[in-house]
Amino acid sequence: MTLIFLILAAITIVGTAAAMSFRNPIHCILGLTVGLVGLAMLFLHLGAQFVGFTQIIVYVGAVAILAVFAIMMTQGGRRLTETATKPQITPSLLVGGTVAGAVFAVLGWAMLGRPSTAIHSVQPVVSVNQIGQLLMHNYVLPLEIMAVLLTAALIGAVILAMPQERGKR
Amino acid sequence: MLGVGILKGLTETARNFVGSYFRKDRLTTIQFPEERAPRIEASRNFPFLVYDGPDAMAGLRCVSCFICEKECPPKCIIIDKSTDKKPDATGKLQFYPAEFKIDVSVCMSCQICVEVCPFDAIKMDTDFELSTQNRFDDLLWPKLRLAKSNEYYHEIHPTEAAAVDADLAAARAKAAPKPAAPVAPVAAAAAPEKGTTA
Amino acid sequence: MTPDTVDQIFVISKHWLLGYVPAMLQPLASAVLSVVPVLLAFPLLFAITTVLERKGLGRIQNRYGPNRVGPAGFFQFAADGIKSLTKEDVVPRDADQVVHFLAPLLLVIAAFLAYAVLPIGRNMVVANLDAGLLYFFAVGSMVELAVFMAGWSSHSKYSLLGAMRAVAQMISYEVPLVLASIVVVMASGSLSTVAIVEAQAGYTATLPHWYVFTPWGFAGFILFMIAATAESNRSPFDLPEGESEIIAGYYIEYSGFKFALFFLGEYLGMFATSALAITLFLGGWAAPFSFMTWIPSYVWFFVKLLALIVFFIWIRGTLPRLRMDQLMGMAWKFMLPMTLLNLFTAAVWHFLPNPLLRWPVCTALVVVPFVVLSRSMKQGKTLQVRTYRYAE
Amino acid sequence: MNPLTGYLLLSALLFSIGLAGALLRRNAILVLIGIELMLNAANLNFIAFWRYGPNPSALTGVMFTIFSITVAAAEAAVGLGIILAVYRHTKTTDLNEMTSLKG
Repeated sequence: MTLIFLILAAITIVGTAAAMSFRNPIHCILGLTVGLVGLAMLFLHLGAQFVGFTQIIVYVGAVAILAVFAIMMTQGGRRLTETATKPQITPSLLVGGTVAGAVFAVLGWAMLGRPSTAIHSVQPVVSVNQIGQLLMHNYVLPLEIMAVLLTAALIGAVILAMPQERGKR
Repeated sequence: MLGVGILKGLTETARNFVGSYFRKDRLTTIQFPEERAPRIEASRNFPFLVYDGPDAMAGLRCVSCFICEKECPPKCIIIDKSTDKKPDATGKLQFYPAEFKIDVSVCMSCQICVEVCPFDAIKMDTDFELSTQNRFDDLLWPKLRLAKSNEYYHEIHPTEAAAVDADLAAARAKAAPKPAAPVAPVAAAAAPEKGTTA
Repeated sequence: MTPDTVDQIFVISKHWLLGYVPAMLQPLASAVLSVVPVLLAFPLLFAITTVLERKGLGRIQNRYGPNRVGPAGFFQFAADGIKSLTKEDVVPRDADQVVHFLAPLLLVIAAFLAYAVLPIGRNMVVANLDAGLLYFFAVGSMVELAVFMAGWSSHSKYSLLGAMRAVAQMISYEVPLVLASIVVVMASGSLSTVAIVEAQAGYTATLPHWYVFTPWGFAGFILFMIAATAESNRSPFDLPEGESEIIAGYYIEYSGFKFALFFLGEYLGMFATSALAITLFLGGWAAPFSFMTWIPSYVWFFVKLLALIVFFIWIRGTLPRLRMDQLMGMAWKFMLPMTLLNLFTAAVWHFLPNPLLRWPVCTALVVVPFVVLSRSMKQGKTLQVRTYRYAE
Repeated sequence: MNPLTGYLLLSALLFSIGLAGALLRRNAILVLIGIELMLNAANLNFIAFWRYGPNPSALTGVMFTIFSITVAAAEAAVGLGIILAVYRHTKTTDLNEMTSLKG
């Protein structure tokens, strides 16, 4: 529980909470970016350099931009999409909040109730080289499956988003 | 093949770059405040009022007929007609402008006032350095500032000015032999004097 | 002073200065002493580049360029800087104030962050990260977000169009940019920029072992530079700020110092990608000939950087702006296949140890696809002298 | 409280925020973002367990996270593609208004 952890955790929580509570979807995406950059910093703080940078590339460079493009393509210039009225407590808000709170309570109770015993406190040194070796030897099958998945996702996304030809239906 | 055109273009620009340091004739830029481009006769900018003779206010050709004020598309000309009359360029007694103002900030130099003027009193200038520091008073030019001599007109547009002078002389010759009314002696007295100066 | 001392003078002076700092503050002081020179040197380079660019473009177009402030107009950047600092900062009424304010800051910060992993000289790098190249691209991807923020928050159609164009262009060209640099990672076996420079050390008969002097390295360098031009939104890929269509693109609603910050961020991004190109393909801070190693390493770095900047200016003065479909076609139909084939070529180079065999094979592997691709891109297009009906 | 518990709590909180967003938001894109957040919470767990676990040299947590990020990216691409396709039919991204299955 260092100071750095607390700061980064605060950035992450504030960013993601903002992402889920702002009314303007673009603001939500920007908040999400802050939260995910905080998360990437946490990864770096934990010693996982490669994962941290990959997180930034994938989420800030790709997913956030993709989401922004999707918002611009679906809502165009309209700024406020969800009700512009003041937020009010509706049954759905209560139910959703309760479910989320309950999940958090259960998870927290499980963690605090059973403190983990084996704590490895030395920062492990991990080089990109090691990750590459593992990817090419132990994890070569998952890697190939990922490659197939990504190709399938690429083709699938293109086909889904492609405008259907006129007269086909 | 892709890239050949790019290489050609690169050599061309490189030739320009190096050439501009060695051959002065490549650089066509005129360093404005120090150097000036030669004056072109056909160039036109803001209008001015032509006067004959030594006295600018007495020799104004304008008779304040209001045609230019009416025709001006942006309505930037303001004329006050005089109450008395004085002889004009051809010797006829006419009104003269008590005040004649043009708003520089509104004028678009369209030359319509010049086209419509039947007295050859308003002509286009070539001066383009009209900027001032006061946007109200300094941009509303009064008669005194608008008036420029016929000599100046000859200097900036020699061909056109010569044609105008020939027309005026013809008009004067037509007006002079008519021994009409009591105004005739005054007109006759004024005409030769004007003719010598013009 | 020996050449070695001159080469290491900044490193030595940093250690000398650190000696006066109490031990507790040493890490902090070390970071500050590494970062501050970078924060000073590259904005200065930006200032010089703006003057160089304007003068160079002027000469290319047979003009003088700026020649009033200082000797031969060299202090024009000071005049420009003072002007932009003292100008009124206009924020549109409808703009999203917070995002509008943050966008230029994020752009400049992201541009500066990229310099952390670039080795400026021998032992002169702010942070030698194990995943340095990945870090560079991660930071570079934040620029896209800043550009989008600027365009969206201005609430103007021109800035939004410019931002959308810029983001689409940057995403499309990031793929060939990364793929073109991966060949170097394959050859050097490391993502660390310092290790990549070290892998190119050494000379064979005065000629260096730079990656640009291999078929795949040369092709990779050209592809990298094309992608870098597009990434930094420079002519001929300056559609996001195409003056004739969308005035100034995503930063049209910015004025005064924020506009200057955008300018700074854009040029810093260009320097950073150029510096990365130097690191990856041109041997970093190494001297081009073995008998010139006595010249300090950082001098070589900046000489190479200036050479690339001059090349960028030259290209800008030469080529007209592309159309949007040409831009995207270039990225996906030419750059992507070429970079992928280049990966294959680099692998072939690695597995063919015989130099007599690998030179012709790899050259053919680069040249033949290039010819085929450029033929296919030209197919169906008849190029002829254009005739004008009205303007003549 | 040891450092691991802190990370696990943070991860649980992130998961709950993502869950709440996915349950409460009506914009389909933001629901997708909520799901991404839940995936990220899992990633944080993987990394924290790898760092404080008994055998960090095996890099299992790191590997899982890398694959998980890849899957999340693919999921986001396909998800947003689906949202765009749905938007083309219904002209809305509001989940409350998407009431019919027919295109």
